Amino acid sequence: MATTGSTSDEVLDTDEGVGEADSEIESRVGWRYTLGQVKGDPTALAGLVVICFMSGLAAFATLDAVVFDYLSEYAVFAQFGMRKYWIAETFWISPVKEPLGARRLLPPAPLDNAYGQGTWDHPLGTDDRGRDILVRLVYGSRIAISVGAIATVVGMVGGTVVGAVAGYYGGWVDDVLMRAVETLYAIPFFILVLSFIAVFGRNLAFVMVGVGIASIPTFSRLIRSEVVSVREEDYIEAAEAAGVRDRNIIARHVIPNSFAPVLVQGTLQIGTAILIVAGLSFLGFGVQPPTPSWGQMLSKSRGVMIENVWFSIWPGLCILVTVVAFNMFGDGLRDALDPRLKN
Amino acid sequence: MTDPILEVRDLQTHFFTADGVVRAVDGVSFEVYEEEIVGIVGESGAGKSVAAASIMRLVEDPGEVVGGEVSFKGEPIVEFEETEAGTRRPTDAMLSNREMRERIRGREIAIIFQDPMESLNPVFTVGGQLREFIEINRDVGESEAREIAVEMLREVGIPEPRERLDDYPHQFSGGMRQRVLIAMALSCEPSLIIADEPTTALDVTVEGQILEQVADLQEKYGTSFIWVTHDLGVVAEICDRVNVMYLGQMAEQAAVDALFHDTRHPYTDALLDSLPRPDRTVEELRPIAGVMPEAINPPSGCRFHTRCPDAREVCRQVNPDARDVSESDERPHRAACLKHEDVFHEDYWSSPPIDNETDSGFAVGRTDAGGSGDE
Amino acid sequence: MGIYRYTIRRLLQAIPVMLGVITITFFLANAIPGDPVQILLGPSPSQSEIAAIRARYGLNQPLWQRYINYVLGVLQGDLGRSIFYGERVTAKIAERMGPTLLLMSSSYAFAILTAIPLGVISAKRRNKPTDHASRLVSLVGVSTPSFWIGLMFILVFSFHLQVLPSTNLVMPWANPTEIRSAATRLDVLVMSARHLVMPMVSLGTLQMAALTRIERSSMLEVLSEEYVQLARAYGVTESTILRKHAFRNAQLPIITILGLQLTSLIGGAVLIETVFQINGMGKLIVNSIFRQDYPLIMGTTIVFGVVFVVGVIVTDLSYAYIDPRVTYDEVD
Amino acid sequence: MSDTRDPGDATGQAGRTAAGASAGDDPLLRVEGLTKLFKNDSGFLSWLTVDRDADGVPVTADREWVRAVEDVSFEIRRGETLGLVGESGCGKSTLARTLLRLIDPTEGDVYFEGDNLAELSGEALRRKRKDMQIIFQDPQSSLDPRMKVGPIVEEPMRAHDMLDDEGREERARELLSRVGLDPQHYNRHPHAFSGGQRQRINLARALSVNPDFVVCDEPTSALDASIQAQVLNTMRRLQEEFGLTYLFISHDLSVIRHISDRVAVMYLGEVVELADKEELYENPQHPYTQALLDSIPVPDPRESETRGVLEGDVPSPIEPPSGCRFRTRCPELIAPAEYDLTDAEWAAVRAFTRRVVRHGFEMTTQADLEAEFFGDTRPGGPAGEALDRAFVLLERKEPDAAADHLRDSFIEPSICAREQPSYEVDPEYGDGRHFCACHLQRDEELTH
Repeated sequence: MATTGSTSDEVLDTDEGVGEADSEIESRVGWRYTLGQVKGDPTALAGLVVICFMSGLAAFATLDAVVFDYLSEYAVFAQFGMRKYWIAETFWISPVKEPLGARRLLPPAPLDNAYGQGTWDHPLGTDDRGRDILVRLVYGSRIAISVGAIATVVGMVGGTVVGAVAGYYGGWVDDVLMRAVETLYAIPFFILVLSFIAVFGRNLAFVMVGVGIASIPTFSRLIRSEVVSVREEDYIEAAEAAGVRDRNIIARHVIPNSFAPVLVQGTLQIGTAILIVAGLSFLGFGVQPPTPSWGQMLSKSRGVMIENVWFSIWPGLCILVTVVAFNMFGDGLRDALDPRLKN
Repeated sequence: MTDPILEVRDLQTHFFTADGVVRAVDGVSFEVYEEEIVGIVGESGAGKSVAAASIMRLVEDPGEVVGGEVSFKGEPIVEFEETEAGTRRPTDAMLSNREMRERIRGREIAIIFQDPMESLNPVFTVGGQLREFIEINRDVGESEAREIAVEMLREVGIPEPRERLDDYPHQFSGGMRQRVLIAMALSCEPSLIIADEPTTALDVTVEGQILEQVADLQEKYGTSFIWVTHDLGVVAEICDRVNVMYLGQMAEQAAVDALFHDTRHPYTDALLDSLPRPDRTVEELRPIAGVMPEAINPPSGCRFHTRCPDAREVCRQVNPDARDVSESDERPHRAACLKHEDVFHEDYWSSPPIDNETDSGFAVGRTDAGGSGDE
Repeated sequence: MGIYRYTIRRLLQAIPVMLGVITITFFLANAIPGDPVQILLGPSPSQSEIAAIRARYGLNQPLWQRYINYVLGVLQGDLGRSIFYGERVTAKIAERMGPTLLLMSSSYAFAILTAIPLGVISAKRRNKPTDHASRLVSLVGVSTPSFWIGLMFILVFSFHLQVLPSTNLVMPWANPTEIRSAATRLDVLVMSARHLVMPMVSLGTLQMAALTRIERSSMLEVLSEEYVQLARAYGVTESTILRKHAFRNAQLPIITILGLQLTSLIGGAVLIETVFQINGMGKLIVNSIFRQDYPLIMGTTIVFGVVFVVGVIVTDLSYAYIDPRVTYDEVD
Repeated sequence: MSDTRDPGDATGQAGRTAAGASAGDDPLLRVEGLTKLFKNDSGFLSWLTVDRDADGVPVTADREWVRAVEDVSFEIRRGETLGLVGESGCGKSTLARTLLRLIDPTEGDVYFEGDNLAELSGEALRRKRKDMQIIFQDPQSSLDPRMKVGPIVEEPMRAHDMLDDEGREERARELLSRVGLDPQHYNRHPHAFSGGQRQRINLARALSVNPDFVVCDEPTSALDASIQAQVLNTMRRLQEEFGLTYLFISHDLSVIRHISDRVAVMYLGEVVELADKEELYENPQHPYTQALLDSIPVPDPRESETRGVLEGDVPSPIEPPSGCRFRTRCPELIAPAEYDLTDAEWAAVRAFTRRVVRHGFEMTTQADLEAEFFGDTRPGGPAGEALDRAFVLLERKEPDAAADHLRDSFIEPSICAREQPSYEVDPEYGDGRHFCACHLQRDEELTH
C-alpha cells in the first residue's frame, strides 16, 4: 500500500495532488496501521525481533544484577539468599568473579589454541581473567540497551520540550532557544560527552545523561521543524479560528501530528547511543570493572588480541547486531510513517 | 481531408499497484491533424495527463502502456501484436527507446508541463537549459543555439531576452517561466506540442496573456497542439477540436463549437451545466451527482452510468465506445452514449431509467481501503 | 550574485556561536570537581606552594574575572597553560593537530570517493542486486563501531598477515632524515600511506555508509523531478541526465550532511587515535580528562568547536556556490 | 471615501453608510483602514543563524516590509455574501485572516457586532470567535488527520462549552446530515472522504457553534467543477437555513459572480473596486476589473475573445508603485496634465516608453524608432522636447538613462503616480454604492 499508493495516484493527473496527500494522511493515522506496515516489512520485523531478544536479555540481567542487589538489603529477601547475580551464580557462572583455577583465554568450544582446548562449559571461551565470555556478554547487554534507551529518552524529552516550545511560540523564544541549541551543537557530540564526563565523573549515570544532553540538539531541531510545519497546517488555524485554547491545540493537534519523526529518530538514536557508549567504555569511561559491558570487554581484549582473537570478536558482533537491529527497525518505522521518504 | 499527423488507437495505460491494476487510460482513440489545437479535457482522475505522457512513452513506473497503437507521421510509437500465448508484446516495428529519443522526443513532439516552477532545473541558467535542448534537437552549435534561444524568448514576450539568458529559473515569475517553457518547445521546431495543463498554475490575467500568445505563435509556426486541461473555458478559447475524457475513456469528441452548442454526451452536458459563468449570472447550478469512481474499480457498463442523469438499465451492461453520431453532412462528432440508439443499436429507450440522486454528497462514499483520489 | 556578502554574513553568524562554545566550555571545565593544584603538586603541598600555583594560573581570582580573562585570552589566541605539561595549550595543540587533521581529511576523502559512486549506482539500479548489496553495506557500515573495525584490521593485517603497521603514524611531510628506513621523500610518502590506510578506512566507513544512503535517496528523489522528466521528453540521453541534470542537484543534501557529519567524524577520530596509538588531538583530550588538566580540556574542546564551525561554513559556501537560490536575495 | 478612513469618525461614517446603502440596517462587520505589513525576514536574530536543515535554503534578506494589505475599508451587511476576488498574492487571504484576528493587524479597525476586534485580546477574543468562523481552501490540510469526524465537528463546541458530551454528539450528527453527509460517518477518519466531502465536514465544523459570519477562503478552488457545484449549492442552502453572512474569497470570477451579492476586487493589497454584483460585472469601471473580466476564458466558443490585455507582472508588494498601485500595468494611464497630448500621441509615447524601459529592442537609429512608434503622431511642445532628450540618450547608448528620463517626464507627473485614487461612481445597475479606485473617475465622482 505504502509502496504504491502515492505513485499510482500522482499519475492520475490529480490537479490538487490528492493522491500524494492522501497516502500521507493515511500513513499518519493510527498506530495499528503503522504496526501493520511494519509487520509487512521483513527487514523491520527482523530488527524488531532482535531488539526484543536483546531487551529480554537486558531485562533479565537487570533483574539479576540490579533489582536483586537492591532488594537484598531488605532482610525479607536476604533470608532467601537473594544477592547480586543470584540467578547467574546459582544456575550458571558468575559474570564478575574470577573462578578459582580458571583457565584464561580459552577459545570457543570446539577450537584449540595455545591456551588449550575449548569446552562446552564455556561455549564462547573465557576472557583474560578466566571468566566466561558468554555470561559476560549477556550481562553486558544490560548496559548497552539501558544506556542507549535512557540516554535517548533524556535527549528525546529534553529535545521535544525545547523544540516544541521554540517551534510553537516562534519569535524571540524560538531565537533564544535555537541559538542555545546551535551552540551546543557546535561542540562535536563525542567531545561534549567527554567534557561532561570530565566534569561529573566517569560513572554510568553521568555517561547516560551526558549522551542524552548531547543529543538534545538533534531532537529539538527535528521537532521544531516538524512543529513549524504542522503549525502551518490549516487545521491548526481552523482550531484557532474556532476559539480552541492554545494548550488544547498543542496537546490535541500539534504534538500528536509532529511526533512521528521523533519516534523514528529516537529508534535510530538508540543505535547511535549504543555505539557512543561502547566507544566511551572502550576509552575507559562509563561502567567500571568488574561490571561487564561490551565496550569495556573490547578494551580489555586489545592486550591479548594475538593470543585470543575470539575475545575481541564476540563483543563487537554483539554491538553490530544490536545496532543493525535498531537501524533496520527505525528505517522500517520511517517507511511506515512517511512513505514519501521510502525509496 | 489530409492524414492526421498523430493517430492514437485504443490506447491502454495501466498502473500496476499493490492494490491492483489502475486502468488510468483504458482504450482511448483520437487523432491530431496538422496545424490544429486539439483539447483533451476532463476532471481529476480522468486519465488525460497519462494519455498525454503515453504518446511520448514517458509513463513512469509502475505505469505501463499495455495496448493500443500510437503512430506519428506513419511511425509506430506504440504498436502491439498478439503472441501465440495470447499475450501482447510490442511489435518489432515499434520505435526503440533510442529511436524515440533521437527522432521523436523534442524533435517532433515537445511537451510543456503544468508546473513551470518544477519543470526547470534550479541549478542551471535558463539559457543553458534552452541551449542544450536546441543543440540536441536542431543539430546546431552552441552559438547558433544561443541565438535561436534569444530569438524565441523575444518571440514569447520576455523582455531583455539576451540578458535574461544568464538568469536562473527562480529569478523569473511563474508566467515568465511558463513562457520560457513554451519558447523551449517552439525552438526545437517540433510538429506537435503537448501542453499538459500549462496555464492551470497561473493567474487569470497571465493565463490570458499566454493563451493569446500561443494562439499567435501557433498560427505563425503552424505547430499542432494537444492541449490538456480541466478548464472548459480554456478549451472554448483555444481549441479547434475537443476530446472529453471520463475515467480513462473517451466520452465525446467533436469540433469545439459542436461540443458546446450541439452536445451529444450527457457527461459533457452535465459538466457544462455545473459551471458558474463569468459572463452571466447563473442562479442555480446543476451539479453532477456523486463523485468520480476509482479507476482501480470502475463501474460496469458505461463508466458514467453511476452519475448520469440519463442512465438506464442497459448502461449498466454495455460499455459504449465513442462512435460517430453526426448527421452525414457534418464533421465527425463522436459520442460514447447508448442513447444514440440508431448508432449503437442497444435498446436504450425501452430500458428502465436508473435514478441517480442529484445534489447529494454522501451517496457515493469511499471504501475504507481506498487509497486513490476519487474526484 | 551576493556570494561575497553571503560569506561575510556566514562568518559573522559564527561569532556568537563560538562565544557560546567558549562560555559553555569554560563553565563546564570550572565545574570539574577535584583541585587541579593537588593533581599538579601531589599530596600535602605547603600552603605557600599552593598559593603560588594558584596565582600563577589565576585561580585566586573570582570566577567571572577568570571568565573574562579567558575570553579575552582566547580572542588573542591564548588558551592558557597546560597544568600537566606546563606548556602553552596552543603549542601543545599545534603539535597534535597535524595527525588528527590528516586522519580526518583522508577519511572524508575515502568516504566521499566511495559513497558517491555507490549511491549513484544504487539509485540507478534501484531494487536490483547491486542496490541491495550497496544498501546492506551501508546498513552494516552505519552500525559497526569504528574502533572495532580498527581492532579487526589490526588483527588481520598487522598480526596475522603482517602487511600493515598498526602504530606510529608517519606524517607525509616528515623529514626523511629523521625517519629510520626511509631515504627519500617517496619512501616517507609510501610509509605514511601504509600507516594511514587502516585508520583511514576504519574511521571513514561510518561516513561512507551514511553518505551512501543519502546519496542514494537524494539521487532517487532528483530522478523523479519534473525537470528530469522534461529533459527526457526533449531527447536527452539517460547518461547525460544522470551526469548532468540530476547529479548536481543530488549533491546538495550531501554537502549539507558533510558539514554536520564532521561531528561524528571528530568523535570517531578520538577513538581511532586510541586504537592506532596516534598522537593527535583525540588522545590529547582523553588523556587530559584522565589528568584533569582543565586548560587543556577547554583548549581542545574549543579547537574542535572551531573545526566543526569552520567545516559547516565551508559546506554552506559550497552549497551556495552550487545552488544559485541561496544567495539570490543577497544584495551586492 | 478617503474621509471615512478616519477611525475617530466612526459614528459619522455609520450614518453616511446608512444613507448611501441599505437603509437603517447596521452592517454586521465594518472594516476601516485595515493594514497588515509583514516583516520580510525570519526574526530579529535571524542573521545569527547556523541553521543547516537539509532542505532549507538559509536565505535572509535585509529587513523590509511586505505591504500585504493596506488601508482597506468596507462593510458587510447581515445576511449577504460579499465576494472578494483577486489574483494570487493580492492579499485577499491575509485580509481574511487579519479580519478574524488570526493575524494581528498593523493598523485599522474591524467592528463586528459592536466590538472592535482589532482591540480585543485573550479570553474576550476567544469568546468572540464563536460568532465568526472560517473555511479553508485545502480540503486535505484543514482536517486533523488523526481525529475522527465527530470530534472534529465537536471541537469548536467544546472550546465554547456548548452542550454536554451527548448533546454535542447529537448536534454533530445532525450537522453532518444537514451538510449532506451520512451521520453514520461520525466515527470515520477524514482520509476516508473525498475533497468535496471534506469541505462539507469543514462546513459542519464551522456551523457547529452557530456563527453569524463565515469567511470562506477559496473553499471550492481545489475541487473539480462538478463537485464545486455541489458544494456551492450546499453553501447557499446553509446560508438560508442558518441565516449566515459570508465573506467569500476566490480567484475565480465565475464562482464569485454566482455566489455573491456584492463584490470587492483586490489588487496588490488594496481594494480597487467594490459594487453590487450586477453593477460590477456589467458596468466595471476600474481598468483592472475590466482586464480581469476580459481575461477570463468563457466556456463558450462563440463568446470567446480573450485578450491578454495586461502587460508584465504584478509588482513586488515590498515596494508598491506610488499613487495608484495598478498604474504600472494599466492600459489607461492618464497623461500628465502639463502636456497637451491627443489620445493617439499619448498612446505612442507610452508604447515607446514601455519598450525603452523594458529594453525590448535592439538599438536602432532615431529615425527608425520615430517611424516605428510615432509616424505622424509625434507630439510637439514640452512633450516633444522630453522625447528629443530620450532619443539623444539612446543615441549615446545609455538606455537606462533614457528609461529614467522617460519615466520622470511622462509617468511620474501623471496623476496616477502622484495621488491615491478613491472615488464613488453612479451605479447603472441597482442602487448600491459603487466604489472605484481609479483616477479616470475623478470628473464623474458623485457629489454628496
